[in-house]
Amino acid sequence: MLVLTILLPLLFGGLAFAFRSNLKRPWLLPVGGALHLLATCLILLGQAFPREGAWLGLDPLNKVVLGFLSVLFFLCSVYARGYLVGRPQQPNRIFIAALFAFLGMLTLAVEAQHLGLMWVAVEACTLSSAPLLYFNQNPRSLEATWKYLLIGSVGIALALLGSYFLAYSALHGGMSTSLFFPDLVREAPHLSHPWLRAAFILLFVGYGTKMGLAPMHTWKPDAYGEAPGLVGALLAGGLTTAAFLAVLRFFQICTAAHDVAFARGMMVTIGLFSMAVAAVFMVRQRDYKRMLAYSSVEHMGILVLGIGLGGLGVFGSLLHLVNNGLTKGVLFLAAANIHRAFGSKRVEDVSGAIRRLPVTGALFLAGFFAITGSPPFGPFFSEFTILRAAVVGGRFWVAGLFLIMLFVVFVGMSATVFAVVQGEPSEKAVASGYKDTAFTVGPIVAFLAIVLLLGVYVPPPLSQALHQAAGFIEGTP
Amino acid sequence: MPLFLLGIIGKTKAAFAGRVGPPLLQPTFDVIKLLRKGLIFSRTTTWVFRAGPIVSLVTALFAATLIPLGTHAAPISFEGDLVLFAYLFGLGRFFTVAAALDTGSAFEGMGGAREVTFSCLTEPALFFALIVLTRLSGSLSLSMMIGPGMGQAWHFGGASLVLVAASLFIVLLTETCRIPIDDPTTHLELTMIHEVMVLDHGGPALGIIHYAAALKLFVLGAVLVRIAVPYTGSPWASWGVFALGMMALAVLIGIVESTMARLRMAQVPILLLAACLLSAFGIVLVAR
Amino acid sequence: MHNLVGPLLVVVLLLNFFLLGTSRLQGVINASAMQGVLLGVLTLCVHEGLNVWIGLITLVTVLVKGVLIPGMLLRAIRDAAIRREIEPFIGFLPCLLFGALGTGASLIFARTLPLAKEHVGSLLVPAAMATVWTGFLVLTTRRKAINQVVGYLVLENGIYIMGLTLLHAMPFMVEMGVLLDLFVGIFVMGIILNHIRREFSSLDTAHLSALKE
Amino acid sequence: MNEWLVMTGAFLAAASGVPGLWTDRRGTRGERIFAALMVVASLCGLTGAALAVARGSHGLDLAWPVPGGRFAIRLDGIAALFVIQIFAIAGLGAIYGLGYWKQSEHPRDGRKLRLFYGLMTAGMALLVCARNTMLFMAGWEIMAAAAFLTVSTQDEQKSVRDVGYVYMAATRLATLCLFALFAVLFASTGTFDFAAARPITGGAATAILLLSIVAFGLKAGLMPMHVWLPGAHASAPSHVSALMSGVLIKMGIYGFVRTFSFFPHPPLWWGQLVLLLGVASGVLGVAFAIGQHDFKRLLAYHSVENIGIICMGLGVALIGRTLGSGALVALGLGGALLHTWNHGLFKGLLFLSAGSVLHSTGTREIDELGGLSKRMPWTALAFLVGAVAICGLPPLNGFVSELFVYLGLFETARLPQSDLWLTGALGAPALALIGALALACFVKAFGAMFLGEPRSHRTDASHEASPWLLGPMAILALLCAFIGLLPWLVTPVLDSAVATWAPELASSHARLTTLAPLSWVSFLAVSLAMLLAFAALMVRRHLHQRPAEQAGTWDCGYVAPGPTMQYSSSSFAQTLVGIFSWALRPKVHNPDTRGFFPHKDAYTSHVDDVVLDSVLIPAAEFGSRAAKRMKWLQRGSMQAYLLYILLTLIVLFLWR
Repeated sequence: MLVLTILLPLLFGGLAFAFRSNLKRPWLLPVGGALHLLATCLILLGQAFPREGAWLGLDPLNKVVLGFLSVLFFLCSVYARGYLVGRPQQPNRIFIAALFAFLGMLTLAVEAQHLGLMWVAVEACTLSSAPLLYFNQNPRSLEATWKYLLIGSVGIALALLGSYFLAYSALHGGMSTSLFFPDLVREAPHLSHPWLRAAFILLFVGYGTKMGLAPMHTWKPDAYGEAPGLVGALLAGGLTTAAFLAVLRFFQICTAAHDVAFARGMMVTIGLFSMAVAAVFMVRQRDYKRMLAYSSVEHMGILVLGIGLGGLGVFGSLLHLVNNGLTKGVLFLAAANIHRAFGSKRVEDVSGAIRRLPVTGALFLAGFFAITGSPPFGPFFSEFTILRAAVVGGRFWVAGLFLIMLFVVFVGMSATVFAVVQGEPSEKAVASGYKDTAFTVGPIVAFLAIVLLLGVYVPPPLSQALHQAAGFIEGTP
Repeated sequence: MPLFLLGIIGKTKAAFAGRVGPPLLQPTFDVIKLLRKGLIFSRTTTWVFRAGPIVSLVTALFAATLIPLGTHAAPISFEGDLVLFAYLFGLGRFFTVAAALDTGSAFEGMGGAREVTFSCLTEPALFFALIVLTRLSGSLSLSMMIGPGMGQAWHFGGASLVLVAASLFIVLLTETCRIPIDDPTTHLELTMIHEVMVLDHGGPALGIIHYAAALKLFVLGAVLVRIAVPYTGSPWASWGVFALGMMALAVLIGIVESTMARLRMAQVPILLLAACLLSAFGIVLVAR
Repeated sequence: MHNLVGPLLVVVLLLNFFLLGTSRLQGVINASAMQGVLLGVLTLCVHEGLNVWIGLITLVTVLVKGVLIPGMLLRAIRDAAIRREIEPFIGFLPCLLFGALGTGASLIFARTLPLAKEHVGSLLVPAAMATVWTGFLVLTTRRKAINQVVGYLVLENGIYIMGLTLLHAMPFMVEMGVLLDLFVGIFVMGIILNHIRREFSSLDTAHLSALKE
Repeated sequence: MNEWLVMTGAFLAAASGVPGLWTDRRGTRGERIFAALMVVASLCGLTGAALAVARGSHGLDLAWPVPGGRFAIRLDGIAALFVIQIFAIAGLGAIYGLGYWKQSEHPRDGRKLRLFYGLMTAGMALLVCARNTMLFMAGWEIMAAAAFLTVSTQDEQKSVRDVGYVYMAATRLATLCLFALFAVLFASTGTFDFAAARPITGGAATAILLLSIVAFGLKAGLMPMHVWLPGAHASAPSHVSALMSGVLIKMGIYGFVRTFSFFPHPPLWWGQLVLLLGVASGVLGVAFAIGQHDFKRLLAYHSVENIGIICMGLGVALIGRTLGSGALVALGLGGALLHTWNHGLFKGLLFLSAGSVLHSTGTREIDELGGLSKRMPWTALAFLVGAVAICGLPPLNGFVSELFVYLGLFETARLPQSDLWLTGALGAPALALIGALALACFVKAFGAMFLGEPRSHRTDASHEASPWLLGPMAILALLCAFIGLLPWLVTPVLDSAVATWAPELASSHARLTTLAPLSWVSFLAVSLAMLLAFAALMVRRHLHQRPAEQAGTWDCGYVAPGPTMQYSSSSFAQTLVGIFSWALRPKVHNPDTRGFFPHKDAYTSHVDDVVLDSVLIPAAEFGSRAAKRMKWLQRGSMQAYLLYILLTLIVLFLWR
């Protein structure tokens, strides 16, 4: 059953090549996404749990992530159909095929229970997303793709080295060197600690590069800035999530090995540092898509910060994983619509979005309030939970810095967002042909609806699953 | 009685000038004469202009009912009437100045501006004084504060009471527009405060205003006299003492008016600040 | 056969220095190719007792690292008609110095890590470190995009050496997956390089700094 | 039951703007529906609150499956008091909006405005009733965001955008301080429930005090943190200004009251600190107000002043709670709460009448107006009532609440501890100063706007406002008079609120009804009013018998008197601005007009907001410049990027 969720997208990717018409082909996306979502739901309801040594398998952790990713991709695919139909002149065969390949590899990375297999999958994600970035085929997107690819590959290479270190620590522990996660967690106390620490550092930096933690975030603004909005949404919500999942797995091993203090320290530091860098670069940011990229950096920082704080923070961080991903969906897709209507992503040329595109503009504004942690949107609760974890844990300096960063980010981000949303649109923008359609707006509304729902009502099954996942990571089920 | 005080002041000034001066009841005659005259209004004005004199008179009357004459408690007295006492004058001021502005004349606007500006400094001084009295008498009612208890008050905080009396005297001079703050008898509009505000009032309106002003002088004077002359004997004797005290006050004002020159407007705030500081210092003395 | 490991690794290290020192792109690529071949041989030497899988891994390694990728890169520079690297950001001599320092450091660092008994005294771990370090140096100092691909390649080589220490641990298909990914990765890079050459008619990274704050 | 009523009101208010979104752009149906729904909502809310006051409230506690959330609602004395205020002003404002912000006149932003007006009301109602911090935060932020969107209704004007931005930044700072506050509260009590806040002491208590002062002070516009207030109140549509100044900033006061209620034994310096903040806010607020030329900004600064008075009352109450003196608590808190009501009423009244002036003349410049009382007498009367009330003069409501605060201050002056009573002793004169300054300011405003002769042609087209505008004003004016004349009718509400605030003192029979001379005040107020009315009648009859002759104003023999010769608002305020120039830093242009033929020139003085324009904006500029300097880190060179990764690795390895 699990294999299905991986093969299905690949199959559709093949179909994309078979299709001739550039206009009909996009229909594949919603269909494929829906089927994937369906399969996922069946699996999650069926509660398939891993057999010993299975290459693929579900555990409390990736169960949550899988469901989230499937929803994310489905909504993005619906949007993608509207987007691609809106740009008929642009050939989209490779694009669609790559999207499906990306989905397949992402699912593999999430479901993989083996160290090496997961690495292979994540690397494959990176490669399959390269054509997505290059969709616009102009020099800028070319440069972005090149940077994304090289930095990402270096990071992933470091992750590979880390995996080898981990394997070696197992080898040195002199035990059966199976690299399946359940075994590693079980045998963790016997791992050799020096190797383990070295491995964690390498893995944290490596997968951190894919997550886009500062200072390994440098590819992010370029990539998100130049890629189509839905690709931004998929990377910010999907690829980063997969990488974060990887980090979590190794964190889990460290916890099981009772050698986690150093990892926590690193995560708190890097987390705060990422927030600080994001804050600095969001002040006076004139390009609203790059601004979103930095916001993504900030929230990756919040995620690892929550994990580093431990206890309540882990739960908060997992909740934030979902909230952030969905809210990013709202922002990136809305930004894409605005970009289409105004033909520019510079604040100087864009104003009065809410007058030019009432629905999209309103959604963009709402998404902004959501991502900056305004109640009653979902992200508020996750961020507040993380803050609580800091205060309850007596980490007042962390809490204070956290709040200061949030304030600076808000001040910086709001200036840009308000400049985009308020005011009078230019004649050029009014003249431009783009209009909101059900396909380009519906998914955004759905995203926002979910985010709002998570703010006013977290379904008990979900919160239960999150608690399980948190316990699973902390080794206290 | 209030207008009689004005008469005394006039007499004193005349005496200093070596003149016989008008009879003691002259101000009263003036008011009566004015009341008989007909009204005249500026075309610019509205009902606010007519309301000015009335409100100032009514408020002054109310304030008068809160004042103990000698050891006799005031007709109306309750815990906290001192606030009402102060704010009634505020109400009067509001409408007097509004009426002045209603004429749209530059002079009267100027007068109003000066009036409210200086009152901003007299009010704190007044309340500093009231705080001292509260502290000494342990009461929030004028009749208690400056009533029978004054004797012990002098016994406890004589020094601060002296300061309070001094500052209240300045307040009195300001509120009633006397030299050295204001010159009620000048004819140069630019140097007036109160008089210039009522330039456009004539006939009965003017009479009412004169009477209200005199009443204000009387009321404030009464407070001051009670503080300065804390005689607590038999009611009737104290009444007499009080009356004498009032006359003495009038004489004193007359002396000040005839011996001092009017201050430059710019210097007035400094004088009033001094009054505030005096009574504030009074507080410090009591606090010790 | 096992006693060949040491000398071979020494050769790998020397190749690192050559990579850092030389300016001719062809030489750089050839050196990386030779490293690839050496790695293949190393695989045989490290693993005592031949079996078909090891043979296959060796073959693929030599093929990918020693023939395919270098061939691609050579074609790339022939199309781009560039011969040599212009002066790197910090100059060749400092590069060499840093490389030497790094190699020394990695020897020391490897000491701090407890080794399994079969690797005690073996050069594998330090060599891996040193090669990774070299890869990083090339990546961060060279100006030509193609050179950065080579740097990445060297980085991978270092990691491969590390991988040799747990030839038994790593299942066969993962090894293959790794190699495949590496190959596809470089392949995609090659495609991008090709686009870059057409867009900017040069492979100098100076052209690739339009996106910035 | 009554909770349900209030929640229904909140829901209706939130939904009131929604139907309008689908109605015709120029049609009137949308606004009619909105006003109707808002009125119904207000009635629901008011009845609910009234029932709660009468019969008490046993609360509502439903599960709310979000982390730490419970849907816990309780209408205790304090909450009910604020709910009444919210719904009263909001409902009247909605009616006023029918005439003031017609959809036909504002087709672009009318719907937006109404939608968020309703949401703001709902948010406030929610946060006041909430007994769970999460619920409180939800209400708080809904209110804040909706307020931002209403303030920036006319976002096509840059000035409005800037104002909105400042407001949003300020309110976000407040929200983040609330995050911290509630986190600390959770850490020290282990619950998110307000009711179950067990005594907090030590560092946590101090932290909570300081955080609440920043958070709620920002919302309430306490002096150093008032920066957002003048601009926002000035640029918002007037009924929104009325709602914000009358109610929204009171949410900060509510926050103070609620937070302080957690502490049965606050340290003495808490009360003194709050009192001093109140004094500073009051004096400086009114001082800034005197310097203004824009009458809406002037009113806004008076909000700062009145918040100061309220905080003085709170300070007295805190001191009283420290000393366990029920009288002080009752007088201080009662005064503070009654003044929140009164300020809501008369400031609402003032903003509404100011709005109708703005609506008919199209200018906010005081010195362009004049003589309006002839063209719009009812508006003038409304403004006059508001002005007398806000100066705290009898016989209107302002006097009553200020009397309570005065009594509280004098009570402290009566206390034996000589070190303690000084605070109160200094408070009373400060309050007197505030009162006198307010009087000066409002005489100036009323006189310059409504009296005298028109100063410009702005007033030519002016006309009396429509009944939609006058109706709400009339109701507010009547309420002002009502509380002023019959205060003993509202004191039970205050007493119940005081009892909820300090339950441990509820036994000590300190009731406002017994502490304050309400019967006397009421008697005197009524008789004063009647006497004035009587005198007015007399005058009328006298004029009837002997009609007064008309003449020109006495011009001292000047040949060509003209309207421009009138005392302008800036010249009226000149001396006072001079006295306070140490704080106001006015920009004065005083031309030198000596010589025989001086050139044409004018005296002007402008008072900008010192804190915002001289402190915060430069600081922000500096910060953004520093950030700009950091940006060279991301200058597009791949090699540098890879170097960052390498360095990170090295650092982490060394750290290990």
